[in-house]
Amino acid sequence: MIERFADWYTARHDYAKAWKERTGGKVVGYFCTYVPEEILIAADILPVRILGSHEPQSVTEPHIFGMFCPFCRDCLAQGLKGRYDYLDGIMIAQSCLHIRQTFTSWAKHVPLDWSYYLPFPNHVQSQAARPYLIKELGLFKEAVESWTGKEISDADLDRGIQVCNDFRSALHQLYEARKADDPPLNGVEAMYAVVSGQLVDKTEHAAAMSEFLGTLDGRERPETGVRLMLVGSENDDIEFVEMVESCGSTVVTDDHCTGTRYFWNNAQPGEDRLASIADRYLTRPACPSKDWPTRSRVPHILDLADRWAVQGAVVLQQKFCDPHEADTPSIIEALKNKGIPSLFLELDVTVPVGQFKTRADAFLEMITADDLF
Amino acid sequence: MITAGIDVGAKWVKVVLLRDGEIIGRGRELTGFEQKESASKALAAALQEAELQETHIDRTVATGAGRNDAPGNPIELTEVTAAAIGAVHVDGSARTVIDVGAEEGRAVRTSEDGKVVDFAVNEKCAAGSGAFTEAMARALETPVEQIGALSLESSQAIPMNAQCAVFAESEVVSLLHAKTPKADIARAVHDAIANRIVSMARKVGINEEVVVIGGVARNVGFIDSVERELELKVKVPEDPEYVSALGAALHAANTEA
Amino acid sequence: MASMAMTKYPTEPLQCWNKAKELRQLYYENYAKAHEKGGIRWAGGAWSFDAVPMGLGSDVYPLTSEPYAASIAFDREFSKRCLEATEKKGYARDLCSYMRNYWGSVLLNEYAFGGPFPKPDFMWQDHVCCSHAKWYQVVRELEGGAIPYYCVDVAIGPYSEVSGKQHRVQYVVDQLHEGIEFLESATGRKYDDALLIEAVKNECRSTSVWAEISVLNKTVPAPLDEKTMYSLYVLGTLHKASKEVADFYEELRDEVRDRVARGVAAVGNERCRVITDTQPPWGFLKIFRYMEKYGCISVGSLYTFALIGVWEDKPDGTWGPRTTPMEAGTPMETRDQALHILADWNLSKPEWQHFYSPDIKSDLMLRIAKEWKLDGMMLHYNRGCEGLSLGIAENRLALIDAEIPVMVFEGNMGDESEFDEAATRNRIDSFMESLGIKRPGEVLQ
Amino acid sequence: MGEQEYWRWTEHRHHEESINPKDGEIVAAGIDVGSVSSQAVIMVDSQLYAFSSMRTGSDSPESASKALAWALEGTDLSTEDLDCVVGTGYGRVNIPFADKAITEIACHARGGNFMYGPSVRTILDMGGQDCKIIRCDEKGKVGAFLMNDKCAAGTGRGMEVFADLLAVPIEQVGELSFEVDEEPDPVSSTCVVFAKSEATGLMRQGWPKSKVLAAYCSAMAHRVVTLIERLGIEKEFAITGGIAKNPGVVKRLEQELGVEALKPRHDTQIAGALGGALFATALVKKGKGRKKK
Repeated sequence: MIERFADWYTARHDYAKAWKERTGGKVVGYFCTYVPEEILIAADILPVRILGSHEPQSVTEPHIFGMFCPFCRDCLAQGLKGRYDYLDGIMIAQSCLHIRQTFTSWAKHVPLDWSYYLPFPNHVQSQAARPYLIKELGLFKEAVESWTGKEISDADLDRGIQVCNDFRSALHQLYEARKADDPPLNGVEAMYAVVSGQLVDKTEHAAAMSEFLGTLDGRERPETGVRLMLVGSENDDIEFVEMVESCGSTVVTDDHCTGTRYFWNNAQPGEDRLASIADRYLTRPACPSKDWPTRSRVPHILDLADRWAVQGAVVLQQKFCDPHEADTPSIIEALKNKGIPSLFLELDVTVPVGQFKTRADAFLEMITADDLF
Repeated sequence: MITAGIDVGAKWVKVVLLRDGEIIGRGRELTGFEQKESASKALAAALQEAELQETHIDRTVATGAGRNDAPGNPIELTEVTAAAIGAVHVDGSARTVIDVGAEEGRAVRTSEDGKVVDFAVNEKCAAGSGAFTEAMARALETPVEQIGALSLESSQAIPMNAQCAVFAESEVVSLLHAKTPKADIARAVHDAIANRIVSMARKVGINEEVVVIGGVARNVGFIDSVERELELKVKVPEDPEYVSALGAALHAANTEA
Repeated sequence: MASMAMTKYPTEPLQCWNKAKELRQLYYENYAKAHEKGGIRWAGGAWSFDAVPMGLGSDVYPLTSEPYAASIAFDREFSKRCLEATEKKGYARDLCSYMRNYWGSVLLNEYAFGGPFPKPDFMWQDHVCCSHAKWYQVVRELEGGAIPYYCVDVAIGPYSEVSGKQHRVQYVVDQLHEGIEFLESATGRKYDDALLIEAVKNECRSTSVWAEISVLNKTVPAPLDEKTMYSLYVLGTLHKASKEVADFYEELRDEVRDRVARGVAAVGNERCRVITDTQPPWGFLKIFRYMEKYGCISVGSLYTFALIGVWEDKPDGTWGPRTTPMEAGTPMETRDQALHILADWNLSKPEWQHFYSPDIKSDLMLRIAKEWKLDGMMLHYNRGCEGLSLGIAENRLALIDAEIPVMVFEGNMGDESEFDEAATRNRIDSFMESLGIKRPGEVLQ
Repeated sequence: MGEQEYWRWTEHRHHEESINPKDGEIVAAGIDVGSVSSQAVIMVDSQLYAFSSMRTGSDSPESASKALAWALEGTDLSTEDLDCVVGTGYGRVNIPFADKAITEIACHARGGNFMYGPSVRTILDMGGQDCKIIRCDEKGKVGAFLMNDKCAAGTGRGMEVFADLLAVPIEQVGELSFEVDEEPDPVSSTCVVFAKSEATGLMRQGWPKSKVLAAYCSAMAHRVVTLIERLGIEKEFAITGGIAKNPGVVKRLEQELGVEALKPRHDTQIAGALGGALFATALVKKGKGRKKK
């Protein structure tokens, strides 16, 4: 059952090509989860989030200065190596500078039919952001319409909103199940489930998910280790989670843009569809690059830790990720004050197992070793 | 006309003597702490081979990190230009020159007449230089001159980021403890440094032919990894460590005084 | 002797050099001593809309963070302590080095100009790069969480697309209105629109005159070298909306005009013109002197021209100072009018455009190469500044495609441990060799 | 690799004649297979009985058994007499005869606690390839820890590289670094490899070895202090691992911290193995040892 999500994760390109074959529709690769997928889906476009492949590579050095995060370089490498040759277009919603370069270099060096830069507001906490974003979503909708030559009706938007909401609600149920004392699935499986949702048709994913949820009770439960949460930047690194769980832990929840930040809240259907979508993205758990002047992430993270009864947090971020680097010390401090120990690690393209395993082992020993004293 | 090219590198001093463009003598000496002395010794060795006295030299050009310590108050030339002139001389088709020494790596794009069109130098990190393989060789307890051949016996690729040499070393140690075959680790090491070097080379652009010079070019494992990463064959001139000294000597012959 | 022999052009020191130094000194004093006179202190960025807080009264003094952090970087010993204080607090070593110097100064409670760090009464920032808004979010925490803070998001896409998309300007204007409400509640003062309008006019004046001064550097020989320009443009980064700075820039412009008229050069042996890119490694400005040995002068950079300068296309197709609303006769009687003009004016700032695409910056650089008659460019891959290093690798490729010789050197504007002086000199040597310029020692022959 | 390797610590072993292991209830061993050296410690009823310290080969199981065999050498004990064996260090995952693997962080904390007494709260262990700052309680249980980031500046390896470069036995590096009239500026490069080329440059300028070592020791001490202060130092402070034997770093470090490190009662290099042996003893008490198997 879970295999389907794992297959989607590993064979993401085959899936997208097959989808295109099957539906004759357009596929748009996107950067950053502030992209309003509702509108793309309303236009019968398959949005796929562009992620890296976790292999060392030598093709991006001429395009992106080495002080920018490994993730943005890994993503660009996929484009330069032609791994996404089936894309009809790419787009980005404005957030951090790092991934923005992946978009601009990709648009410049990988020939494509269509590309779109959505200047998403950063000051999401300001009253001014809403009217601005609604207008931008309107412009974006028009751009999609003129590209596809097909008008996007209110009914289409309602469908887009509905598809995304159902998809997210299903993931919420999955995370609910992870609250159990002995979660029916581990962090690796959960990562497959959530990340694949950013790669495939959401209706299909929601269906597969509800089917999977149905099998959870009867499922043989993996051994439960120390309950951990993962906090930080983009993280789709299966090898990393496998390493952490192999040391005797179970990841039960996360605050990643590849995880909960991506699917946390739904759009509230209303007369003004674009307003509903705008509100959804303005009020979602924020990326640190938009989480100011108030740092709303901290209470949210503490709430997750509390509701999922975590014993420790692994705070990780892409190396050089400035927005996260500006949040990390405050988050670690806040967790500490709640009595939750944390382990900080920097993500690179590959996981230096030797060094990280020792840290992870020691961290878990720290939490559990009491019986030997 | 007799000219001398002296390349005072981080590890070795290399000297080439030319008579009207023909090599008539070469000398090599470990740089050590006494740079001046070593440079003079290397020059003496070259003079001996050419059966000449220092006074016979019409002009000397020095290059390399320690060029200001070269004897005979020479004209100074940077490693970048020396590498370009030398490489294009030994191989007229050279357009991208990769020079990897003990502590520095550089890539140069050249014009057909050996002029520098563009260049990139490995920034403050050992992961892109010979020092990296040396450190790894020690971790592998394999003599550095054997590590190249060893990696050719590898049967699988292990992705490893060339970051801090010491940090990478601990990866090597972990791999050893995990019973990974030494050959595979050796290849991982060469892939890592090749990745670094090729990234730098791509900056200046890969225009065939690609010629690799400098002491590390003798490392067959490194060359193998570079070719795999570049997806094309590269050329390694014989005695690659002398190419920059040769470039300096040629420059001496060509600069109008 | 060599340089004597090469000298072709007359040189002389700048008359208003000392005045620039005084203005800068006074600025940092005024901020520190503001409370003594019952005045107000605020901190923000060099790009902040500094005209807006001026509506709170004539006794409101700013401290802009980037130039302040750069002054810290000049003092290597102090900078080292600042950077370490920040690292010890748990902040990453690869964060913006201005930010790390500034945070360190707060953490150590030491002001670069003597005494304890003068806490601001409120913070007024703007946001276009990832670090801007986070900068003061952290400062507020380091200072105990009580300092009122407002930040204006200006990341609305390239100015070229603004026409027909007025809601993008409106977004900024709406925030500025929101910001004025914030300022009133933060200070308990009544806001004075007349002072705002005055300030906006001064800002338009100073920033357009700075562009005019930069234009004068198209002349061969260049009347100013970039090293000198740093000490002059900085006033704009301190307080572009102040009358003092606007007046000073007009005085400076007149002097530079006179230098041009009399053929006075910044570098007597000028024979190779380049520009740099991004902030320099402040602790190592002597590399510019090293270049001069080759007769190589940096006549500026997009950074020095356009961080403060506001530009436009001129009818003759050249790049020049943007026509001010006063010159254009644009009405500016109400708060809303003033804020619209202020927003639109700032959004046209060239140094903000590359945040959306490296192509925009590449085009500007190529334009500068042509109009400023350059022989090459030196790009500082600046580990200390994500914002200005954004897209720099693509800029490099574009310049090479246009067959402009480019030299790259890696460093950090505010963290000397990431700059290698010897290696950089060596690069300059290689670059000069590739341009066919002989080393100083050989010049006599 | 015929020429002398100055960077290696000399190998040695010792056992306590006064103790008769046969009278002991619990005989437990800890084996620390590090990247450079391996140590084995035998404890009898939580008393240090025997230990060995030797270089690590590229085969960790072999290094582990060698170290253990050497520790047992000349005692009436054989591996069969061990009630429990705990492995630690880089090679911990690969010690076939170990009953449990525990990280060097936990082991150094516990070993440090045994070595320096219950008052120890902050422990610095500078291993070959990483640098750990450990906060522990009066029982030697880890409360928090911090390790160097991907830049290995200020790890033990740096010192070894210097010993080799300057042909000074690692044991003498520290003392030699004090034979200077005045303290030179620290080497500026934080990168181990570039510090090496920087040092070469200084030697070429005619600096004496002692001055170069002084410059490097203080650079290293400074780097470590920054790391320590990130975690925050709580007294008492102690240093384990090879670096503790290098006064060149330790004295400068104490000076900059303004805190004196406790003086060790044992060879600080065995702290990890010692902690392992203590864990092994605890395991036996918990009924997890071999006898109960």
